Amino acid sequence: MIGVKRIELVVEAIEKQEVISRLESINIRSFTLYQHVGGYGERGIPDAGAFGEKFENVTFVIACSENHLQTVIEALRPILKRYGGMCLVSDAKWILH
Amino acid sequence: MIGVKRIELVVEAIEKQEVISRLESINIRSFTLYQHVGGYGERGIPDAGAFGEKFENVTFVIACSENHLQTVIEALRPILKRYGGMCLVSDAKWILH
Amino acid sequence: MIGVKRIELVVEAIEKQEVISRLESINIRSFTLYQHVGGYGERGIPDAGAFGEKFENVTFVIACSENHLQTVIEALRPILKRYGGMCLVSDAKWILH
Amino acid sequence: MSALTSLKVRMHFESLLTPSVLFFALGMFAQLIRSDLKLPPDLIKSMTVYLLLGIGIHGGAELAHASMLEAVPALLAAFGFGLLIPLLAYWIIHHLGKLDRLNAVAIASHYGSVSAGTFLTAIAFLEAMAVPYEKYPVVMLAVMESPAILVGLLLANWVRRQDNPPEQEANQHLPVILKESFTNGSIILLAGGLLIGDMVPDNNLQAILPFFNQMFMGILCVFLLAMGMEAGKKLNDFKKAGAFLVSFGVLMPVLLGGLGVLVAHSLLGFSAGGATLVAVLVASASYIAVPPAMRIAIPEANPSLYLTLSLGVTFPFNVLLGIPLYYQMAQLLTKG
Amino acid sequence: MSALTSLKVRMHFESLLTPSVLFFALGMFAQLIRSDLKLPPDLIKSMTVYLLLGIGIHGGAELAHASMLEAVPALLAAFGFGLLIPLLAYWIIHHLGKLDRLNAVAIASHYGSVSAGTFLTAIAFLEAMAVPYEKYPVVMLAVMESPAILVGLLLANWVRRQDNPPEQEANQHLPVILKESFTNGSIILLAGGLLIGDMVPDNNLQAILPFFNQMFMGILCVFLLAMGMEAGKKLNDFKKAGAFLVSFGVLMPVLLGGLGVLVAHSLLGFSAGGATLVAVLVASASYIAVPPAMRIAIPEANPSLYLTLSLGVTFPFNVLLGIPLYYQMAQLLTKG
Amino acid sequence: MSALTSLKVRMHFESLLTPSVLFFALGMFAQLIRSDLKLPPDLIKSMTVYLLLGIGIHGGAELAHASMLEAVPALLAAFGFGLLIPLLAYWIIHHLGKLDRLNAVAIASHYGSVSAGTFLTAIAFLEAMAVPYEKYPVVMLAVMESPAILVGLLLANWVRRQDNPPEQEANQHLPVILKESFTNGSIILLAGGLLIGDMVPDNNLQAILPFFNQMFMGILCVFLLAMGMEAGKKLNDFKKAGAFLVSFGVLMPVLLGGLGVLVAHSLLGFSAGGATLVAVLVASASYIAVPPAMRIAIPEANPSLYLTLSLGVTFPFNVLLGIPLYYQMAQLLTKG
Ligand SMILES: Nc1ncnc2c1ncn2[C@@H]1O[C@H](COP(=O)(O)O)[C@@H](O)[C@H]1O
Ligand SMILES: Nc1ncnc2c1ncn2[C@@H]1O[C@H](COP(=O)(O)O)[C@@H](O)[C@H]1O
Ligand SMILES: Nc1ncnc2c1ncn2[C@@H]1O[C@H](COP(=O)(O)O)[C@@H](O)[C@H]1O
Ligand code: NA
Ligand code: NA
Ligand code: NA
Repeated sequence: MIGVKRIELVVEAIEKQEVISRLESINIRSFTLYQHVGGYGERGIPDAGAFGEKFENVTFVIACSENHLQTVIEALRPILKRYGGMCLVSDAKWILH
Repeated sequence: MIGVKRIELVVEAIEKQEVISRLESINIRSFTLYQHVGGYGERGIPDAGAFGEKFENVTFVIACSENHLQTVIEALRPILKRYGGMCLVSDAKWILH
Repeated sequence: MIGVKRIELVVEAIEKQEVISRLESINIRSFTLYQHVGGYGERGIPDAGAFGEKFENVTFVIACSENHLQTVIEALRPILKRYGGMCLVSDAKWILH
Repeated sequence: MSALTSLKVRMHFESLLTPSVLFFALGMFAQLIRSDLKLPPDLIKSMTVYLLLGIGIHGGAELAHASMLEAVPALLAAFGFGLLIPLLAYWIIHHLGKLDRLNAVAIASHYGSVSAGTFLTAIAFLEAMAVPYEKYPVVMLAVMESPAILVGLLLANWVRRQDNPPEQEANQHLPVILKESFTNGSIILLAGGLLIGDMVPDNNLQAILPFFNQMFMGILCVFLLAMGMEAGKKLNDFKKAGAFLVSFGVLMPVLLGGLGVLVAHSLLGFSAGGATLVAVLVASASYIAVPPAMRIAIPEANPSLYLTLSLGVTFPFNVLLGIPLYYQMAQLLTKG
Repeated sequence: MSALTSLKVRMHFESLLTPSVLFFALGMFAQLIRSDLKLPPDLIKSMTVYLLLGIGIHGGAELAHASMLEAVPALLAAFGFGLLIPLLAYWIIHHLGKLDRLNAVAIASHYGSVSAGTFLTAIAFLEAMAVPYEKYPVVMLAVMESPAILVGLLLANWVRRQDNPPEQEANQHLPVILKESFTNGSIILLAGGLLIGDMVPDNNLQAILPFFNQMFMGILCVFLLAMGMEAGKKLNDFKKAGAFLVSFGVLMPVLLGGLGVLVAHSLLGFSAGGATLVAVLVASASYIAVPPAMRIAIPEANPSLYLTLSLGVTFPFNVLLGIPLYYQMAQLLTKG
Repeated sequence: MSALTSLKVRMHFESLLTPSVLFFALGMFAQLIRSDLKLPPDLIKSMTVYLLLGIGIHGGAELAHASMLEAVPALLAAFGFGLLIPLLAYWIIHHLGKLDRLNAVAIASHYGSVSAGTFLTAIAFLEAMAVPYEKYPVVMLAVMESPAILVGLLLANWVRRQDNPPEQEANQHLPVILKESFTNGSIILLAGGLLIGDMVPDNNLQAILPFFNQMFMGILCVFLLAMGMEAGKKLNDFKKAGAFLVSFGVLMPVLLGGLGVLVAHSLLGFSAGGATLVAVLVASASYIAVPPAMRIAIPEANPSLYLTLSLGVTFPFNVLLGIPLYYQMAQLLTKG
């Protein structure tokens, strides 16, 4: 068990690729991805209907070491700035295999 | 980064609307919603089959300030009482845009 | 509100049944399950395509008491060893009904 | 064995060889051997939409040539069944079966409503044997979805009021559930189909018939494959339900089917085909509309009881044995 | 009332009784009474795939017998509409309606593009009344998806540059969105269908026609049921849009429809049927391809404005009233 | 160029113009230009269900008129192929290609099993050219799904036992996977369809044929559009697979196809059409049933290798070039 930071990022689905690219650019290649996530926020759209797939949210969960946290946050902040979204960080223990 | 409370509420899908109304009634309009969530608990139904959509769970994730926490919990407790479910609260940091 | 441990286990979908059996074998019958979870890790497959349902991930969230934590982890570790995956543990408060 | 009897036996056997019944059996079989076969949930829901619209349009187009007044007795019968069956079922389950009251109410409510899947299988059965049938049972199908939910709600409130003084928020959900029971998806599709089939001039209808008529039996087969799998899944839960409830799930439809045939023949004057359909309406138990309504209305009741009974016992019984049985009854009565 | 007028009135009324329009109305109705009816999202997307392929193959097979040169004027008209309508719409919304510039651009872009659902409803309308129509509008449908997105992007950049010096990363996304607007799914399906219908020898095509032709109208009906529900959902958002925008959503299509009929008749020499289809292309607003493109390109704009207008106002207006109106206009002009 | 050769060339070209092949190519194209086109996953799974049932029912109905005994040689051949091909493929990949043993076993297992999608494309090819074919290959398709998985499991255990003493929990999963390989969804659908088609009297079958027969080719086209996209996605992974494996994915089917034609012609006495189908069974690699089985059985192997090879290399090769090639071979042999 080692201490890690658990980052939970909720953004609109259209930004999925950009998040992945930005993570790759700082060499983060491991993440867990939830698609078809609903939500409502300041600018959120409650239900964009049958064709609204691209208006849904996606959630990325990224576990990273404490040292990396700032790098990851700086990589993601421009997306949050432009399109909104939510990013929560909490402490967790990673169970070693 | 400011400290917030992360509320994770798992309830049956049929209560989705009631949760949203109760949150609105205390002026909480931001949340993230996961649908088609499975689960098993004290009263849970493991697999309600093809027509069991309404027997599935949904998960609400709500980030709120420490001061609001009690209000939110009191708003949600009647639902947990009547139909069961799970509600976890943990500490997190909210990344400011 | 009582303190619990929140276990978040991400494994490939083909291991779903084994996780459930192993949990049952240590008398854990309550969990929340997210299906169709994407992700990328050391051995992960980014997109297994139309027939790749069995290559997707599933996420189990299990809330258990501090005393049970070690038992649960030991029950799950063989799966993590053989097929990889992620298991995070964090602290949370359980809202009593 | 007389030639007639042998003919009847052969007919029975052939009737079990309709594709629809075989697909249902295939689905149960796949589930019993625990195959990993899975039909996509959205496919199952799509087929439900299609079949309800299709049966509605077909029925509506036939009703277009009839007077509305003629449908009144059938409609009254449908309402009557919907109101009385839950009471009867409640009495049997609670007083004979000694099941607690709220679980009894929840189960009873399912038997008062109908299963469109069973009804469609009966249509396929009659078509395969080229037996003609009246057009009104489709309208009864639409009407019988809701009243039993209403009765279930009232019964549950009555039970609760007997148990403890009426200070509680007991019927807080009543208006919501009632509204939902009358505007639920299957009713919209069925009634909408009926109306459209009835209103649209024949020549305008032609363009959509290849889709709604010619595909009907094929899609019904795939639907029944899925339903066989759903029923198969529930078979494992038999033990939880207990011997009394499982027998109830088999004997109650026989009793109700007989009642249905009787009423259809003597009060409505239906032919053997139409009486079979009425029997199926009466004898079948809902597994789509009623379960979620009961889950909200009676959270104290155990969903696996009512789901196992309606989907795991009564539904397969009706598809595999009930339908030919009701048809036999209907023939005896109409010929006798 | 002269016999002719009464005939026209009857025709109008009968035309409202096509199954497609009734299914659309049923969907809106279900939403208005807040029924729990839900069509599976994957079904809706599947029907879209089917309908785009089907209309493409059908059009392609007909074009196979025509010379490509003949299509050129129609194609030029399509491009012209796609480039000019957004400018016109922008001017009206911003200058007459006083809406802020970026929201005005986002909305305008939707009106320059097209709605395949409206186009298909118009085809069903013409078929139900046995009105012949030219084959080129299908090609125009494919062509008109994208140019308006391009114009929207350029307009947005121009607005941004006026507001603040061009140091920003304003058009960083431009190439991506442009590429996407020309390779988006509907274009692939429509153009792919056209090509396949055009290339495949007639006898090879026979095997797939029962699926792509005979089922077409039936599946279109289920699709319109779904679209009626989508439109119904947006009706609640009317208030947010405000009186000016709602009127815009009704009057703009009438204006554009008239323009379309005029161009189709005088410049392209189309019959009443073909002119109706052109009018529908011009008068309809995109609700599939353009919204996500605008969401990326103009994150400052409010999506519920453009979604409400295109899907909640203009789409149902066109389906229920616009199409017969444009057909009337076309008849007046072609007969006059 | 003789008239005959020119005829052959033309035939080849026309054969590439069947809708099914063009839809496959459209799917690959959409993926290559990175269009955002996406077919709903549930639609793809639904089409798979439909096609397997359809081909089963069709085959079953034809077998109903034949004696079961006649099928025995074909069945034996199918088993033989399923057992021997994995061994041959393993030897080539490990000994010639120098790939590590467990990856070699996992890949080899895929080639011993079959691809129903390829088989269906071959049927469409023969139908488009009006070439008759035997009815037994459909049964071989059902039989050939599983044996190769069995061989893969045994091979993997043998490899593991050679590498380290047998104290490990190596074959803990063996019974589970074996059971799954024989009860997997495609087999249930295919064998179930065959049985139903065989058992149901012809006149009872009529009602479901419009759905299962007339729609078949159209739905196959949409399925192949989806499969083209899936194959296109895998093209990017070519580099990871390396030159040897990519050549293996092209040359192995040619070798196996030749073998298939030979056996079908000389041992089974099939016509050119039937021999083509056998060649396709032998030459195609599974991408539905075998991948998850190998993922559980051999977690050490790299899934992107076997998925890329079976879905990204061998499948498109067979659809675009292999099928006409095997047909040429079959013609040479049967005519020669
Ligand atoms: N306080 C919150 N709690 C939970 N989720 C939130 C919260 N605020 C925003 N979100 C999520 O972030 C998405 C975008 O938020 P916004 O940028 O505020 O529109 C929403 O759709 C929600 O899913
Ligand atoms: N200890 C737990 N850990 C994780 N999820 C739980 C737990 N207990 C209950 N749940 C979730 O809450 C739902 C309802 O629980 P219950 O009211 O106990 O039936 C279940 O279906 C689970 O999804
Ligand atoms: N650092 C991480 N952060 C978030 N999710 C992870 C991480 N590492 C692995 N995962 C998840 O665990 C799955 C299996 O990981 P692996 O065994 O490393 O291939 C991945 O598909 C991810 O969903
Ligand atoms: Na009933
Ligand atoms: Na337009
Ligand atoms: Na093979």
